[in-house]
Amino acid sequence: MNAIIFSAGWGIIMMFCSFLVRNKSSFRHIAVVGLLVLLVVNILDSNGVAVFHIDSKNMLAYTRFGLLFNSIAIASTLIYVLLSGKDIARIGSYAAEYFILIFFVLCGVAILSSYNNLLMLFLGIEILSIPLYILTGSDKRNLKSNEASLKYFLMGSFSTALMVMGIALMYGGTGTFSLDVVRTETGLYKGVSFLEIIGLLFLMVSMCFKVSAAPFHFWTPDVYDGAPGVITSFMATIVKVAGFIAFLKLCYGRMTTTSTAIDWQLLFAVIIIATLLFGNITAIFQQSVKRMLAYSSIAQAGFMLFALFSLNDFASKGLLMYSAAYSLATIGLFAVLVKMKDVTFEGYNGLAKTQPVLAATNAIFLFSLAGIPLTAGFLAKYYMLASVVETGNYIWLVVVAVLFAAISTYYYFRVIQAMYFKTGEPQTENITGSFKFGLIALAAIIIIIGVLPQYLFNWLYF
Amino acid sequence: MIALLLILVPVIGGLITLFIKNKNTAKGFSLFVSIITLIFALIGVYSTQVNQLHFDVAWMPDLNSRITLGLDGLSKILSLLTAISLPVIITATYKNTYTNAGKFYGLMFLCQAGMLGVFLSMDALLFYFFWELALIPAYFLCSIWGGEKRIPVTFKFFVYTFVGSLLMLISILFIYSKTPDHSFAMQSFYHAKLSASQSQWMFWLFFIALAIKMPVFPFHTWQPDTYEQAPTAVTMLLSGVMVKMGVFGVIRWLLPIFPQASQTNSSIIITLSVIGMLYASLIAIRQNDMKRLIAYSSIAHVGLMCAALFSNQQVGMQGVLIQMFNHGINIIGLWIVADAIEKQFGTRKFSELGGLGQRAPTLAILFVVLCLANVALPLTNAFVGEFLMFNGLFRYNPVMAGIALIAIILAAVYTLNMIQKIFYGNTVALTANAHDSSFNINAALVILVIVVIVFGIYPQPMLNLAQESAKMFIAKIP
Amino acid sequence: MPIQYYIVLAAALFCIGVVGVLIRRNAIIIFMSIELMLNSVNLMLVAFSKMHYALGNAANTGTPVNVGTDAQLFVFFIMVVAAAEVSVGLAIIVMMYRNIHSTDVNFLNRLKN
Amino acid sequence: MVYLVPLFPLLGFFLNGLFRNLSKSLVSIIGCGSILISFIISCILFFDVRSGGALPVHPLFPFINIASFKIDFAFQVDQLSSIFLLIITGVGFLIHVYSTSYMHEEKEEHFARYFSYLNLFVFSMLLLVLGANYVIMFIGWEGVGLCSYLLIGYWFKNDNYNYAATKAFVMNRIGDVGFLLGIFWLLSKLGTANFNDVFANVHQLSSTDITGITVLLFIGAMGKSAQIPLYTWLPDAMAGPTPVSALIHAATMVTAGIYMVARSNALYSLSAVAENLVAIVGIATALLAATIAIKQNDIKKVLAYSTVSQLGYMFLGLGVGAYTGAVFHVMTHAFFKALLFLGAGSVIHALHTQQDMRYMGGLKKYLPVTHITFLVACLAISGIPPFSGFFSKDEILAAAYSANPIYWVLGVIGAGMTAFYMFRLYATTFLGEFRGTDEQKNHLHESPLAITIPLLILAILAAIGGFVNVPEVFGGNAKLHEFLSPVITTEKTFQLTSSKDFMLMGISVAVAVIGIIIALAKYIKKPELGEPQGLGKVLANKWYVDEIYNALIVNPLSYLAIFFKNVIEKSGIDGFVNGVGTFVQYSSRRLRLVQNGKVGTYILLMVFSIVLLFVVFWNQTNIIDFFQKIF
Amino acid sequence: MTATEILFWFLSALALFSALMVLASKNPVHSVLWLIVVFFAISGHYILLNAQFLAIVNLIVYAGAIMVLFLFVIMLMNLNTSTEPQRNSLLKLAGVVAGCLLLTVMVSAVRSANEITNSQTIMNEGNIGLIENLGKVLFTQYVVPFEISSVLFLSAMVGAVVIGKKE
Repeated sequence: MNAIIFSAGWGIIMMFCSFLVRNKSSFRHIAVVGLLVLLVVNILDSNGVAVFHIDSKNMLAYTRFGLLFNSIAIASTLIYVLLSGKDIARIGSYAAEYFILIFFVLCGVAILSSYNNLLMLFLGIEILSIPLYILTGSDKRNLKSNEASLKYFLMGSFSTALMVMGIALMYGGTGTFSLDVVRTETGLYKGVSFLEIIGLLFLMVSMCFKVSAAPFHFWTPDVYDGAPGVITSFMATIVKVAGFIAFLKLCYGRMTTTSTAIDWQLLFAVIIIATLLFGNITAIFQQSVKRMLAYSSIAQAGFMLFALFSLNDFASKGLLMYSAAYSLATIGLFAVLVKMKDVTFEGYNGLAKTQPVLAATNAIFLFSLAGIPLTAGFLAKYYMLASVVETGNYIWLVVVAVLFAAISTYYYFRVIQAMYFKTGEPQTENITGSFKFGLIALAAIIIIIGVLPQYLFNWLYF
Repeated sequence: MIALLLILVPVIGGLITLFIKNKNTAKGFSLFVSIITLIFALIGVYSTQVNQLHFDVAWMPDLNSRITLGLDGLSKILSLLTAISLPVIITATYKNTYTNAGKFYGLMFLCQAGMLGVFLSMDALLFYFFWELALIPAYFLCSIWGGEKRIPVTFKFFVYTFVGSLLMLISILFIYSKTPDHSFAMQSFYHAKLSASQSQWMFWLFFIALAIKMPVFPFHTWQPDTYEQAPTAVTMLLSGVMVKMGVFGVIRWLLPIFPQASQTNSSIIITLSVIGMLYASLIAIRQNDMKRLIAYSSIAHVGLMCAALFSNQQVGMQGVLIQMFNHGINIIGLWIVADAIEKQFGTRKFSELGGLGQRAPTLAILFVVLCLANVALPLTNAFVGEFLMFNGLFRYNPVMAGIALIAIILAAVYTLNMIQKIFYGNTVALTANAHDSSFNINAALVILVIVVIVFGIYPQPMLNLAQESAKMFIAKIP
Repeated sequence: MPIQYYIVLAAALFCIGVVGVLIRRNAIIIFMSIELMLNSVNLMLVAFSKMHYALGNAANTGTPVNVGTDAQLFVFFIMVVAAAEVSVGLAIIVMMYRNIHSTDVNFLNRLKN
Repeated sequence: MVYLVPLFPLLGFFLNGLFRNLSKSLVSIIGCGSILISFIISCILFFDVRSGGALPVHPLFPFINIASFKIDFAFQVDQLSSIFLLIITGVGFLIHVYSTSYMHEEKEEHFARYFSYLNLFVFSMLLLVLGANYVIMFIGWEGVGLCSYLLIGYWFKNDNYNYAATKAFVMNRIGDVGFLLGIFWLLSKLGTANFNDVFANVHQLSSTDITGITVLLFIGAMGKSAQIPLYTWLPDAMAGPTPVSALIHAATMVTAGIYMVARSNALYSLSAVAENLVAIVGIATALLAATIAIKQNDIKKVLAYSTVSQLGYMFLGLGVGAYTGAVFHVMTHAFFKALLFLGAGSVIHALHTQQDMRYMGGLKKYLPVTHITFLVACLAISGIPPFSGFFSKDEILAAAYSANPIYWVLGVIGAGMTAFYMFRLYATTFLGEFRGTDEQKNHLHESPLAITIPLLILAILAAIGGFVNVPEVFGGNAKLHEFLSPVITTEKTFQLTSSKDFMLMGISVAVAVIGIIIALAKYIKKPELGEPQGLGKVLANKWYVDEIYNALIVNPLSYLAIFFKNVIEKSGIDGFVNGVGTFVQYSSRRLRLVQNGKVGTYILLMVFSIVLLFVVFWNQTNIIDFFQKIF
Repeated sequence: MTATEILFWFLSALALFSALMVLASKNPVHSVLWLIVVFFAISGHYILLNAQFLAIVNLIVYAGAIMVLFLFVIMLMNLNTSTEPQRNSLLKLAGVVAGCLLLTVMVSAVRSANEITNSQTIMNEGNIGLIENLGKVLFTQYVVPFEISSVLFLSAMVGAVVIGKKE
């Protein structure tokens, strides 16, 4: 609850700041402070210290898992703002507003990581989405940004409609919006309801849309490509994994009880394969690193979907791991990307010569995304594969997945090839020392997680 | 402790070297580090104290994975090879100038550390980590300092091996889920309970990774291209040591984990290996490029190792163990000569060379000795290994051994052909004013030749090292 | 009324909304179709609310319980969200119109492949 | 003491090989001296053996000592090996001495190289005969192959010589493969390769095993001793310097096969199949080579084919069980064939590398010593009593007769041809008129002492060498027989009445004499100078065996290699690998078209997908069943 | 047939017909008007179901506020003439087919839902839809989502400012 209140509250505070404070760059600092506060209160929350005592009437349920995830999301946002704060302020004529919206998104993330009622899911998704429609279109004169915003909005609304349809049907089956339906033989709602399954299917489609799983991913490349780079970074990381957490909670809450979870595995298998196929194969042909990263995020979603497929102990841990690994690496990549004048592959040619630090850290981020050991990305993928192997079924799915993972190296390594093995004159914005330091720290975090993952879990719990 | 130091020294040395700007300092320092590593390896080989040789510390409690390193006979042989190779390579290429020498040597060390880690780790996950760690620096080394077509070729190499290792990861994961105590420890893996069909599938997933690394016949096409394009110093490391990772994986992991499946599949694999031997040898005969010829020759040799491994005979296994070392030494020697020739004449084509023997007698002599080792002439080190391996294969299936032996006839054909085209005959325009090899190359080659001859005449120390391991691994197979 | 009538009615309205999204090119009309979809869901929810009210009271003989109110409140929240969405959505459409003087969704077509 | 024998040649090899700037005289001293010392030690060993029987096996160090078997680096000096030691070091020494003069015009470093090779060769050969087990023997076996390769290719600037060297090595290797397989078979059945242990445990082997092992070992012998079908390397090997031909390709290396079979007589005598095979291959080679030798014009080629032919005789002897006879023939052959080669070398030396007999003639008066010694050798090889060849060849023929008269008939025909071609050679070279250039004529002179002295010594040996084993019919006591009996335990005893024996000898000598007369009559006046026609052409072209090999084996393999390289490797395997990549890229180009940038299409696809998901979900049991049926 | 049933059928038919007309109208203004008719029909249904609060809110918020907003925008953009370029007829057909398929799938899926075969909605009675009842629940059970929805409005507001304000 702390995180929800503080993120909303800090958003409101910044609304006042926006006309009280003239200096644009100070918004960034205020936002950083806010995020730090948010992180602290969230960690306090996970240690049982609630700042406000509010009875949510079982609308929200706080679990270790959810709070841990929320901490990761806030920490990622913090890193994101630290690295790209200046670029956020430069998007358009507003500065504070973007940060405000980011705080509201975080409020949505906090809701999604702890909801226990389909109403809260619905609200959370909307609180998450509506600021993003705006942020996507925030580069107002840019037609690409406009187009992305419109597409995102129309398709997002469509998926919202699907979602409420699903919720309605689920309600029809069970008579409640709560996630933890008590199914007793003698109670009001007996056994498994058929309507609920139909509803779940709709809800699943809508969630697949949010996490850009194929074949509901079509918005992703266009929107990620069209949105300002910094915003894409935020959308592709924190927002996306929040969708996954919500999805996972949904699966745990309803899918494991509507019927045996195995019934859903085939469906997830189909979606996973489609996602990996579309994400990886299409990414190969891209000429722009930004758009490539959009497809890559689809491909990564394919891997994250494994958690929903297997729904065991490995899955939830793995999803946390994946969220951290994927978000950090992507944030880093986008932080460098927005500094590049030319975001095609050619634009990166010879970066290792002119900006060795950028190139080296970029390489580590790419390794992490490709799942090379010693980086967090490997362990993340490891957990995902392990979760499926643990279920004992669908080993072929794992084989397919690793083949696609191998294909993914093709486009990730194209960037490395451009940076290290080709020659060129890459144009970058001013790179400050602190930015470089931030990148190095980020890379170090990725490697530390990759080598000693228990620190991630232990440290966040104290 | 020795085990840990063996990995730490190159890692730390490599990281330091990465940041050395001065070319000569980098070279000198890396030679120093490599010799330190060699000293540790020698201590390890001669030490018999178990607590010195083993290292064990908790790593990922969540996954029940530990950092377990150990030196047994098998890993002693290979770590010695790995440790010897680097000083020799650095010596041999001492006069070569690499842009960003510090980076070059630093990556070499990281690669070496990865390979040492593979050989020493007794924990499956750790093994996998090092397996990949060895690959990445190699990828960079080849792609940055390689030949014209380096980028696509090296990428092919990378993807090829990466696919394999991912398949291996699946297999590791699956076995992990079937271990009695859910841990990655080697012993738990050996006692994993797999049904027949499961072990059949997992065997193949695991094997493909190793087969690509070795490489065994249909999975070999990355190899000649990569060897050709990579800078020769890296090629030496790749073919001398990295190839052994595949063979090592079979011995350490594949055979003991899947005793049953490796027996049921042995006929397929041995057939493939033998086909590969003949196939590669035949192709080698028609090569016009020295590096490609050596590459195909290596495929043929490794094919024999693979066949001998699956023949399920202690003799063969022991032969493989020592042959891994010997092959590494020999092929590094061949590459050194190839490098010397390429550096001097700018070409490796036989058609453009000839008569070098008149101008460079020292190089010619050393090269001929190495070539003879390559064809496994008695009293060179390779003879003992191949003798034992063929012996094992013979015990498995005499006809197969007979067919495989054709490869050593073909080996004589292409190897002598190579000597003749380069060193014999009259000088041509290119070689008319050639000079003999420089001191550092001679020094490196002499070291190798001494190893070749010493272990050719008196292989017993190596055999003793291999004895226990071979017995142990064979005993696992019912 | 049997609940199926309502379900089919709502489903039909929903699908008409879907078809509207699919066959029209004007962003505003598409948006209206989405609103239509939301309304069909509202209708369904209210129907379910009354169904569960009936079921709940049939099971618990005695004092009538408030089963089914939550669905009607959900409808209320859907309306709230729809209102917020409309404000943002129309703002976006207006922004686009300012730039390209059209509301055709296919007019902007730079992001593809 | 035993290990000193190979040690000195090894030292000589290292000294001459590593220090390449020694003066020629120092090189000569080191080269010849090391062999001389070996020879002296060999003599001592020989007398030790003669007086006290076989010396104990000397294990130097364990070579391959593993759980399955133990192979020591061990030497064994017994009756058989001591004789070979004498031949190798003795003849070897003479040839070293000869070489100091013959090779004197070489540059210093090449001179040293030559002697180091020669020493290495002697070392390997000694290893071969001294080894106490098959593996050590194999080491020497391959070692001599290597030295042969190095020495044939000694003039490495000439590509043809290099090809000949490679051919020799490869052909030897083919035989070696058989040898190796035989060793593997032995090791897997008996767990040992020591001669003594093997022969003591022969009874543990089944007859299949013995046949298999002996045939495989014989394949090795075929390669090394130039028997059909692996003989073609030997004539080509004449590319090397002439002393090398004498040492390696006449006196010592090629007899390694005989040594090995004789050594393994305990095995061979148990397998009738192997014995017959050896005999048939032997006699066939003897005849084939003899026919080819008749029409050769290169002086060394004639000698080479004659060597092949004589080796065939030896194998005939081994095949019919006359092991001593074979060894005896090895010895006498070493003397006269070395002599022949050295004599030929002397001629070539005198004519400045002219090797074609058609441009010789009438050398009798210019090269008296060479001429006389050469004549002695010709008589010896033709089997004219009382020269050495007569006794050894006769012993083999007698044994052949008792085994199968057909062998004898063929053998006698061969002997006649031998006499014919040898005297054809003699006549065209030494008799008649000189046919070379005037310049050559002016420079004709007898060779220096370093050449003629070895010739003389060998001539004496060739003349009287036969007397060490005078058969009983002549009142001798077959000393060699007696001496070798501890080693050769399975000598076939054959009983011929002395009259029959005399008759057989008489016939063979008569045939030889007829051959000599025809040759002399035909070639003194009218040496054959033109290109031969008809059958002669076939013979002159060596029955086209090389061409047949090329067409049947070499070319198909070569085409196969090209096919593998260009088609299977490039388009097949690599093509498949790259094809996967191309396919992925192609599908990428296709798949990206789905992303056409239109919201309507996206939502349309989404709706269809929803429908699809519904269908999949409701039919999942059917789908899973379907897939399970397929896989 | 009771009056309720007659009303039900009438309202349903009206809703479906007007919904179709929304799609069929070339003129956006007509579409808006037809949509308002749909909303009225749905509100009628609410009344039939005795959900009086929702019926009123639906009219006020949807028909009253939202649709007026739509009208304003359309007027503002001067889109009242049918200038909309026509979509590819094949795509149109595909759209219709997709919609029909979805309907078929949904209906057939719902038909196999046995648990509701005999369930009835209670018409005209039950007081759960009354303002009093809903209000009580809203401000006790649903107070957290109620407050949280304010964040939604805040972000919508900020967004409208960011997007809509002329620079």
